[in-house]
Amino acid sequence: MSSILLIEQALNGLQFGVMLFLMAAGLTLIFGVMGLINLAHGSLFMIGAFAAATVAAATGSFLLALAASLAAAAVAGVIVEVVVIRRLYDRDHLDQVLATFALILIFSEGTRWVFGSFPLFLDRPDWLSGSVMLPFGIRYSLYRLAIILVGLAVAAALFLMISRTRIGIQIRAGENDREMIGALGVNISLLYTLVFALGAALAGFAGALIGAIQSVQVGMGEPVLILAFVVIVIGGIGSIKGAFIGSILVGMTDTLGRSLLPALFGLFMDPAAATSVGASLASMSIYILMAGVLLFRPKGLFGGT
Amino acid sequence: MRRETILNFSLLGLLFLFPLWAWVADEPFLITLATRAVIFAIAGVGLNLALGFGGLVSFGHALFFGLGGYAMGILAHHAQTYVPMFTWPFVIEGTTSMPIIWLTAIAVSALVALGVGALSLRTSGVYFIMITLAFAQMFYYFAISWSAYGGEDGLSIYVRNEFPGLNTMDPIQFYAICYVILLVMLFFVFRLSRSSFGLMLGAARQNEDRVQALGQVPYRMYLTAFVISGAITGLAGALFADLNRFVSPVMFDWHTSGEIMIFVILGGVGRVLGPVAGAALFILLEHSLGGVSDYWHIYLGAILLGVVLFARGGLFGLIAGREVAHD
Amino acid sequence: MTDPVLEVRGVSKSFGALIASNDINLDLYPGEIHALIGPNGAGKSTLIKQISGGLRPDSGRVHFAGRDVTDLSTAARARLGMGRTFQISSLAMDYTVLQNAVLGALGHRGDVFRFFRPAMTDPELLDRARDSLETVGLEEFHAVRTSELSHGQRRQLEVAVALTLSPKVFLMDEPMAGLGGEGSHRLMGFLDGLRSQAPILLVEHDMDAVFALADRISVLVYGEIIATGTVGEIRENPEVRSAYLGEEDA
Amino acid sequence: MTLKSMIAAAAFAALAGGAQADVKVGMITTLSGGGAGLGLDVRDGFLLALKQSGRDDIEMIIEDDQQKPDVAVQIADRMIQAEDVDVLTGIIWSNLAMAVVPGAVAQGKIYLSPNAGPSALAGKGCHPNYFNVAWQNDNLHEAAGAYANSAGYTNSFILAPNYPAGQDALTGYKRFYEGELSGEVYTKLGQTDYAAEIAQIRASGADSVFFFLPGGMGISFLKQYADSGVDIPLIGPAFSFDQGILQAVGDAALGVVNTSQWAKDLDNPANAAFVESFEAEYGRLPSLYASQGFDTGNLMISALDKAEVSDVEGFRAALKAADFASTRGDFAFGPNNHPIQDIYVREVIKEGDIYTNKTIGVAIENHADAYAAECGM
Repeated sequence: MSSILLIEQALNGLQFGVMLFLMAAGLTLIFGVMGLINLAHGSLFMIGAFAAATVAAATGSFLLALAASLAAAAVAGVIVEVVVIRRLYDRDHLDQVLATFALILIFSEGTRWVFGSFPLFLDRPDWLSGSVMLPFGIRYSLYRLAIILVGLAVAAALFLMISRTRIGIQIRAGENDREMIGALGVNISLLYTLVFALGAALAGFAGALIGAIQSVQVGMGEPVLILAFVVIVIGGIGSIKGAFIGSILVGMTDTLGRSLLPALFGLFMDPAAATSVGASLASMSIYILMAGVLLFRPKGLFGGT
Repeated sequence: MRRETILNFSLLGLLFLFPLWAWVADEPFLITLATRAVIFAIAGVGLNLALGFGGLVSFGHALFFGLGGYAMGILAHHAQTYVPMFTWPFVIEGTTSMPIIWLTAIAVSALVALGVGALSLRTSGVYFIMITLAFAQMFYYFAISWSAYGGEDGLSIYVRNEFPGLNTMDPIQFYAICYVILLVMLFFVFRLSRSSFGLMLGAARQNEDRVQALGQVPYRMYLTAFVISGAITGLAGALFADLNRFVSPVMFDWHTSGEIMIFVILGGVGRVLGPVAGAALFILLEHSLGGVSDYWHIYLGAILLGVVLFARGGLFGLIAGREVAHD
Repeated sequence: MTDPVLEVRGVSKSFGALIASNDINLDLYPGEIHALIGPNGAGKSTLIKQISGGLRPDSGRVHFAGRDVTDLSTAARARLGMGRTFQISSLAMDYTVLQNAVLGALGHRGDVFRFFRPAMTDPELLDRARDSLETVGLEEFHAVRTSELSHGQRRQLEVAVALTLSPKVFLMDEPMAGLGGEGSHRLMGFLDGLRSQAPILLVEHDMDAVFALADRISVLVYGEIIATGTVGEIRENPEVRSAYLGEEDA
Repeated sequence: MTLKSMIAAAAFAALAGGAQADVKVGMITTLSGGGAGLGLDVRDGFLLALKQSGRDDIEMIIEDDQQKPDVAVQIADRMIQAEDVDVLTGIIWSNLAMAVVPGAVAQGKIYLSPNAGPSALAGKGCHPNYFNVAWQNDNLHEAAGAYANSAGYTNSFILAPNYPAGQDALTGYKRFYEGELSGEVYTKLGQTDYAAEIAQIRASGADSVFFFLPGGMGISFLKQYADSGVDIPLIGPAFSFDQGILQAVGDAALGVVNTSQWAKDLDNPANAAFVESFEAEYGRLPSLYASQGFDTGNLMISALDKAEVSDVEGFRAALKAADFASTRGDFAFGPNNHPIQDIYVREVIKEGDIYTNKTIGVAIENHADAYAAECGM
């Protein structure tokens, strides 16, 4: 494999990772602050994509579509938080898993009820189509490059928000000691709703960005959800930094695994078998990575001791 | 008699009488439906041991359900095609004998549960939930791409396996087998919950420090419970595959894990017969809601949500009240 | 003179810049009650955890019943005969009083991996459990769910569970905490008799109780033992008075 | 047993009041979840055929299999045991067909497949009661291979998901394709990101790309492929260019060549009437799956016109004759009850605002499947 292809694959892995981060950041924030495990996070991803597709079809503007995805997912997040999630904070994880599993059923089938059973159309805007030349003669999709940059910008903004702003201080306080923020006079209920809405908006935003180069369909959030869980478990639940490192690790492992493993097996097996075995192993690679990390650090890379 | 005891016996009585009635009324499909409920109940009884008694929230029990299914599928497949499974270092032939298949399913599931549990139990809480999910996904993707045994298409066996002295293709006889197995498993779990091990496992769930101060190691208690739990769910998987005469990677899917969990919670966590009530209720819901609307998942979701939010303790909690400490 | 049952030799432990235990030496002889006192944050709980196995010391060794147990787990030390009661009640709250006591008897007998025979009808376990409940005076509450017990009753039950283990030593972390006057008094009377069964390392805030019960007292301040001696010696020790009792009197 | 038969007799006497339809048809198809679009089209096509026949003696029982094999088996059991249907049909997915069909035909039911055609049921597992009205799974891929030859491609890059249908797809393509392979890749089933594969394609120097990625996977791949700027021509089976999903792919699909046994613009009277009436009835353009459902319905009706369904031999012979006006033009069954038919080459175009396919030629004429010889029927 040529080095140019390898660099391109690494970029692809980075892009995949950055996208996963948008999902994982919300999940990990929600867990860190509220102690809630939210399986319905994938549904918010889906809602973002559907909102974007609808608005894009009506207005033709990609930026409006992105704004709609943020808004729709945040609103859905607020509604879900107020109606359901709020009652789950002091429950055990089992109740949370089950209730949010029920939410997935409702969201998925409800979306199908409203939008029908066929995938929707959502495309990248013309001004982001085509590819660009990067140094060393690497040709790369402009849209994917944009996703990487936007994702990194969002990550940076999140770090800044958490380390510098008032709400960030409250979030950090909430992660350390839930009773303390009450004592500080913070409106906990409002803070929780805000954090949930923020997480939801990030997921919806990711859904819209990815929806433009994927199929916008019911159930699109589930594979991403499971990957995002793998990410935050690897990174350490509750840690934004962990979510970032975990995302990049998972993105790289998955992408490079898919492209390198079959070639690797090809060195000592016949090509058809190598393709199949390599692909099988590649599809399991991130789970193996996760098991490996937990073996040595049962609380993830940045999950404390 | 306590209300929970009454509920227990009515449930078992219902599961005895209903198929009998269906048989008399010549409604074989209702028997099949009841068989499904009973098999799901066995899977739930298995999970309940880890989840209810040990407090281990496994989101990966589909792994054992699937392993049991594939134990059956692979053995029967080899028996039907007359191709031995191994020829080296010694010959292992397939089989269509249910008891042998069950033992294999139990052994394989227990072995995998030992490995998976040994790793997963190093973690706890959400990490445990997620790592068990991840292990099940690993097997799911493996099963999909394992073309020797059908991959995603799964494996069909055309006739049910054999049980000495019974015609397993007759719905009521196959039901009888499953029902008896359910009773045996319930009895076993009932005794276990009251045994030395059960008492200490429950203590570990409530307070690990206490168990350590008594000279016991919670990890070992958990691992043992996880292995037994996996083995029972594996047995249910073998029965389920025999019911459908078919096995596929869907049995490994994470939705399956979720469903087994639903049986346990719908019925009542930590009650010996909770999963039985839960599975029966689930089948009933699936069957009646499916006719209402194409979008019946919405209603199923809403009902589930209602149970979690407002009816803690599931069906048992609703009817029999808070669990009474037993001695 | 007989050998000590429990010896702590040069144990140190720090958390970052905070030195929780600094070269601590402590021993416990058969038949005695050795009290460990000190102001809040002096490192008493940290020391108890290092003795019982919950924390590993950075340096130093712990010897128990004639062997070095520094590398053993909590469970292994418990099996060797370290009976422990916790500062915050550490019982199986959903179980009845009797079940908790039977749990202790089961831990003592050690055959936990039995899956079929009901534990709560095993006469050997029941006898042992009932005996210890009787000793602490909880027998009439045997069928009550532990979460429904009063605070003092839970402390009694903690002691009862420790008793079922027939330990070689008792490590008791503030057994009097939260007890009313009568409760403390009753427990004191009981502990007084207990020392003949096995020596007690007693961590306690209640000075009256300590001075009434203890054969020897060690005073822990900022992770260091500043004095060890009989009740009289400690009362007279000027260092202790200034560091500890002075504050207490004020 | 006497008690049972007495009570049963009483129950039957009570139930037998209502008039019974002459023919009962059980349709098991996917009506909920992500794959529901295909099931809905098959159902609607089938029902349209029934409606146009004007027969009122056919009772339809339609159930949703949720795309789960165990649910499909459960429904099949009910239809066979409780409803006593005469004919079963409707299954979309190969894995569900493998779960249901062998048991159903073994119990003496007729099964008409409107979509899935796993090789096991075409070869060793063939059965006189099993009729496939769509294609054997390999057919469209084989046609794609044949097309690649005729288009002069000599260096193909091929990819499919790592599961049996995907492996069959690549095997099918290679069976007819005569050139070199510059790469062969299996992707994860349900994969949504193809950046890594597209990078490999770009680097491979291939002159053509054959891909089989059904459902959402195909949409994702096509959009990302168009976005990447790689301009190696694509060939695929019709599944990723179906009327239902083309609108979701949009411009990214324009000009892509795909193989299909049916197209909206096939020039025969049955097809013209079908397209028009389907659009009138349901307000959308028919898809490949709708045409298959429609043909399945018409095949069944043609056989019912000739023979009673209770006359198993006669009914099977009538089915085998395939004496109906297929939307694909000529249609006949081979020895293993699988179709012998022309497979066309289509190209994706835009008609007004609607993306659709235009027939540009024939890939293979009178194509039969590769497994017929293994069938011992």
